[in-house]
Amino acid sequence: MDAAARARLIRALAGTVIAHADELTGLDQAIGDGDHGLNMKRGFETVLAEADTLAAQPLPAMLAGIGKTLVMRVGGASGPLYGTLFLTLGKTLPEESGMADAAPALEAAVAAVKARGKSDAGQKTMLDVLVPVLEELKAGGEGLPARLAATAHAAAEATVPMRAVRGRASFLGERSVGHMDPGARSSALMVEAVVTWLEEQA
Amino acid sequence: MDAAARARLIRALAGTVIAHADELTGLDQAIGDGDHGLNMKRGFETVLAEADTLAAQPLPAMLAGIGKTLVMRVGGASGPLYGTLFLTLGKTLPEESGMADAAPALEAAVAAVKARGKSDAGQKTMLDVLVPVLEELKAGGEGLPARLAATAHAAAEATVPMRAVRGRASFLGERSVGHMDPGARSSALMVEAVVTWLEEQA
Amino acid sequence: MKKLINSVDTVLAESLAGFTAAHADIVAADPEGRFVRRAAVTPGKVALISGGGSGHEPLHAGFVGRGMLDAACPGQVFTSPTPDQMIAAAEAVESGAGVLFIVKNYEGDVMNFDMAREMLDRPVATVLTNDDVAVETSSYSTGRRGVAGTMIVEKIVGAAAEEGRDLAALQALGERVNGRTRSMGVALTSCTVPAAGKPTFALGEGEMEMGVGIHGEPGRRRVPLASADAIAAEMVEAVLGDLADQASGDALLLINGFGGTPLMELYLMYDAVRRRLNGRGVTVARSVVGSYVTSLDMAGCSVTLSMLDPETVALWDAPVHTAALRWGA
Amino acid sequence: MKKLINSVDTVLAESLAGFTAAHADIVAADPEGRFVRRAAVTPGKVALISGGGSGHEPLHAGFVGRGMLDAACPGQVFTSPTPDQMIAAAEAVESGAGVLFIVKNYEGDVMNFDMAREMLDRPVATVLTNDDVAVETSSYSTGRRGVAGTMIVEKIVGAAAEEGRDLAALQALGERVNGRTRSMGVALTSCTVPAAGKPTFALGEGEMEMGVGIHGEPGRRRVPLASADAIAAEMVEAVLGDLADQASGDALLLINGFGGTPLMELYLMYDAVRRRLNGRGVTVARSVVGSYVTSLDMAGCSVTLSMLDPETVALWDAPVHTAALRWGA
Ligand SMILES: Nc1ncnc2c1ncn2[C@@H]1O[C@H](COP(=O)(O)OP(=O)(O)O)[C@@H](O)[C@H]1O
Ligand SMILES: Nc1ncnc2c1ncn2[C@@H]1O[C@H](COP(=O)(O)OP(=O)(O)O)[C@@H](O)[C@H]1O
Ligand SMILES: [Mg+2]
Ligand SMILES: [Mg+2]
Ligand SMILES: [Mg+2]
Ligand SMILES: [Mg+2]
Repeated sequence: MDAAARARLIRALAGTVIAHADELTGLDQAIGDGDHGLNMKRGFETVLAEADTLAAQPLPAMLAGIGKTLVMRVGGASGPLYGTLFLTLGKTLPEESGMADAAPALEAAVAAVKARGKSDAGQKTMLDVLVPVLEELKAGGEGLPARLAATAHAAAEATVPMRAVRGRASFLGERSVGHMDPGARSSALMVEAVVTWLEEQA
Repeated sequence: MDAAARARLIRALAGTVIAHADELTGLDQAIGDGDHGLNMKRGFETVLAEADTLAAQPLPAMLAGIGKTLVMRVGGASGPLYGTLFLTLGKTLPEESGMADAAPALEAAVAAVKARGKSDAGQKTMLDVLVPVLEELKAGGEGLPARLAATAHAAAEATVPMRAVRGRASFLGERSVGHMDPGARSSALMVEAVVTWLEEQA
Repeated sequence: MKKLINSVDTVLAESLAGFTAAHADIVAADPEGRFVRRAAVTPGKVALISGGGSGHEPLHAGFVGRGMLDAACPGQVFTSPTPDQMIAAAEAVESGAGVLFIVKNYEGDVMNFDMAREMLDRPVATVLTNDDVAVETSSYSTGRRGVAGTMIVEKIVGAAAEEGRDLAALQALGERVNGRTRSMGVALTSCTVPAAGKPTFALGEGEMEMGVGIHGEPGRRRVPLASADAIAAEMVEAVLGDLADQASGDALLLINGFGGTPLMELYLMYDAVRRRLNGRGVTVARSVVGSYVTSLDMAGCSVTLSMLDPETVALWDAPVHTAALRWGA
Repeated sequence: MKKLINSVDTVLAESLAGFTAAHADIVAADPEGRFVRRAAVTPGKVALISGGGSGHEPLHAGFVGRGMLDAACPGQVFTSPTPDQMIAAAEAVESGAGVLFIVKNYEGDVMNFDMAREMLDRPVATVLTNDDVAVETSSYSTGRRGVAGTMIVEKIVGAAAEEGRDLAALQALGERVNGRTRSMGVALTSCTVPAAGKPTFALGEGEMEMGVGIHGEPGRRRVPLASADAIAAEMVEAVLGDLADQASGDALLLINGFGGTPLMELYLMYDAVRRRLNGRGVTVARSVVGSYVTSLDMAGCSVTLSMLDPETVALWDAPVHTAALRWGA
């Protein structure tokens, strides 16, 4: 994977988040404080501005760099969580990594998110997408990329009937039911972006 | 004139003001601060509550009593002005008064209002009703009561095209044109009430 | 109308009851609700009494206390108080040195305070405040409205009264401060008088009222909503233009919210006004940002510039202990 | 959206610039806008640092100064600050005795302050405030929100820090005060986040949101607009019920406006709450009425009761000199 490919990955991630910022904010207005899209956009705009510098580094360093930028720019709950996700991916992936390294790295990253958020799947958060995606990745096999994207979107949809136990939506109790979790949606969008990028690589 | 007649006069005055309070407030919302009806209603409700005590006194003392109550209860610009009007009427009328005493008493009262308000006719205020009514009264002659009422209402109407020079409406400059002055309207209503009462006396 | 009230008839009494209970260390209430006075009278000092329609809180009751007013007479919402209120207040707090009335220039207030003065058997002088430049004086004989600058007059004259100055000196000082103070306001929304139940005026979603008064009286013109910088520019030019030659040297800059405007926006306006004042020969020596002379729930703000000299700076800085302004005490 | 702003991207920076210029005698700004700090550091004292999303002004920057915070880190509107801000603030004001973070209990704030603590090479302790009783804790593991009571924790712990107490003692004190403090809010209108451009939630003309959070988060239930007395009753019962056995003796009563509520209504609510507290074994020993922990332009208020003891009363009364709270200094 060369710098150009890595830059395309950054653009794919940032592009989908920025393009869906209003939608994410709208979801957060329904059951949160209405800033998820704004937060994520602010962070990924900085990532985008630094895209070439970031992409000049090997993949692990680039991911850690994205994580650091997200921690320092996003704020809110999603900043430390996505920051931790990318930072841990970067720290865990070996310098020369292949598809086989993806599952252990994501496993470590998802564990770090759980620790940071004192949370787990089933609480109507981004983990309700990240955890099933990790399971699918670990399962491996035929047509994995497409299955990952499908899993991510189905998992985000599946947060709609959930009652929130973590995040601001938890203040709503029963009233959190019936809305998609904004962080689940942004996770699904990013998974899809990575998958599309992966397929374009091949 | 007996106490019952005097009490009817009080009820006629208070009744018309209270019945038109919303209208007066509406006029004041257009070119003032939207309280003229509320102010006048507050004052005349107190006058009404004291009607029997007030009417037990001779006419001059009763009018002065009304004036004092208005001063102490109405507030705003109209309180001191209408208060001064009634106080001066009361002070000027002789103990045993007839129709002939009306014009000099009103003349003194209107002069006192002018002095209190540092104002005169032509400035889009209650004086644009009080002054023409005084002139008509001084003219005397046939069908005076009906002419007084007609003059009062026409004079109130005539404030519509005026530009305010006194009162809150003056802050509006040109924008005060096209609205009836609330104090002119309340004056016309009171003149009409007195006229109707007078006619019922006869 | 959405308000935290029980009934429109009891708003004033309940709000006053809350105010006097919350600040019982500073103020005491007249049992009949005619005035709010300092908890303790300072003998031999000129008594400063202000008042006006309610709905401008914390003005005036919030400025009763050491270093500022001795008593305040609250009228009904946006309606001047009646003479019996000022008379009762004067009788409660005057202690031989006379009474100074500080009155915002509205005909209702002026006439009611005048009647009180005529009825009072004590030495009384009056300072009229008329700092609002929004409406030109030339063509209207009513004169300018007294708005947010009133607070500055009350603070500076209050400090001088505390020093023991006499009635004539305080009146002259009040007139001097008022003469160097100019304000202009803008409204983004109307206010709603509780008893009226609906907004006093209607502004479209994209409109503002430039030069609005503190009762929601219309101002210079209704114009499309502009940026903070453009609003600041118009206000600063109006105020500086009117101060004319006086606009030089140290000044107090007050950004006053009208009741429905968050502090975040007031500080932003302060920044915009200061940038606009740059290089204009005026030094912002003292600053106040907050909602002090309000118009019920109206959104918007006013800008006040009051030119200072060493004497008035010292009086501004002197200790004050009221519900709404407090320092050095 | 009607706001006094230039552009949604510059609201925060311009408002902060105005704040620090208006209060240059008390605070100094980080040139990069990451924090607001006291103009002068007190060596040897534990550094108190708070922060959180903006839009709650005067919280937190308005509480920086002698007797209260050493620094405040403003995040974007309603978004917690990022760890670099707390790290930079700590480096600017910590002087050997360690840092106490005072953090409102929102996951975003908690996680960002936690990351800062992990990255800082200094002794750091944290006090979490979670005074909002509106949402029951039992079934949700996020726990309660920190709201207006945060100001009381900052004041009391700030006074104790000024006395030279150590980090562990201050943390324990903060937790004790927080543990005796309960709040509940009600909204009559939504707030509008500048960047969103439209109200966060929609309330009908006759509706209110009982138990609202300070970001316009929904509360217990959306109900028809009620009288001040009925609102006060529900809030007082919720607060007293939750304080349970602690609700006895002296208390500080804070009626806090959310930004769009006039003082007149806040004092009226104070009166309603006090009447409701009558005969309930709680003595209102200290009172604060004003808009201190706001939610942009939201109309509504919160009621906070914080139980006091001789030590915390004395710390509450100790001198404070900040932009938003000042006495004895
Ligand atoms: N404790 C947590 N663990 C995992 N995810 C969380 C947690 N708290 C919040 N989130 C996620 O963060 C999202 C909200 O992010 P954002 O709106 O940017 O932050 P904030 O809630 O501070 O405003 C939620 O939709 C949820 O997916
Ligand atoms: N200087 C004045 N001279 C005569 N009438 C006046 C004067 N000022 C005001 N008015 C009258 O008072 C009316 C307004 O009364 P009101 O609304 O009760 O008082 P305010 O203007 O103080 O709110 C005006 O419509 C006008 O007729
Ligand atoms: Mg959010
Ligand atoms: Mg009026
Ligand atoms: Mg009026
Ligand atoms: Mg947020």
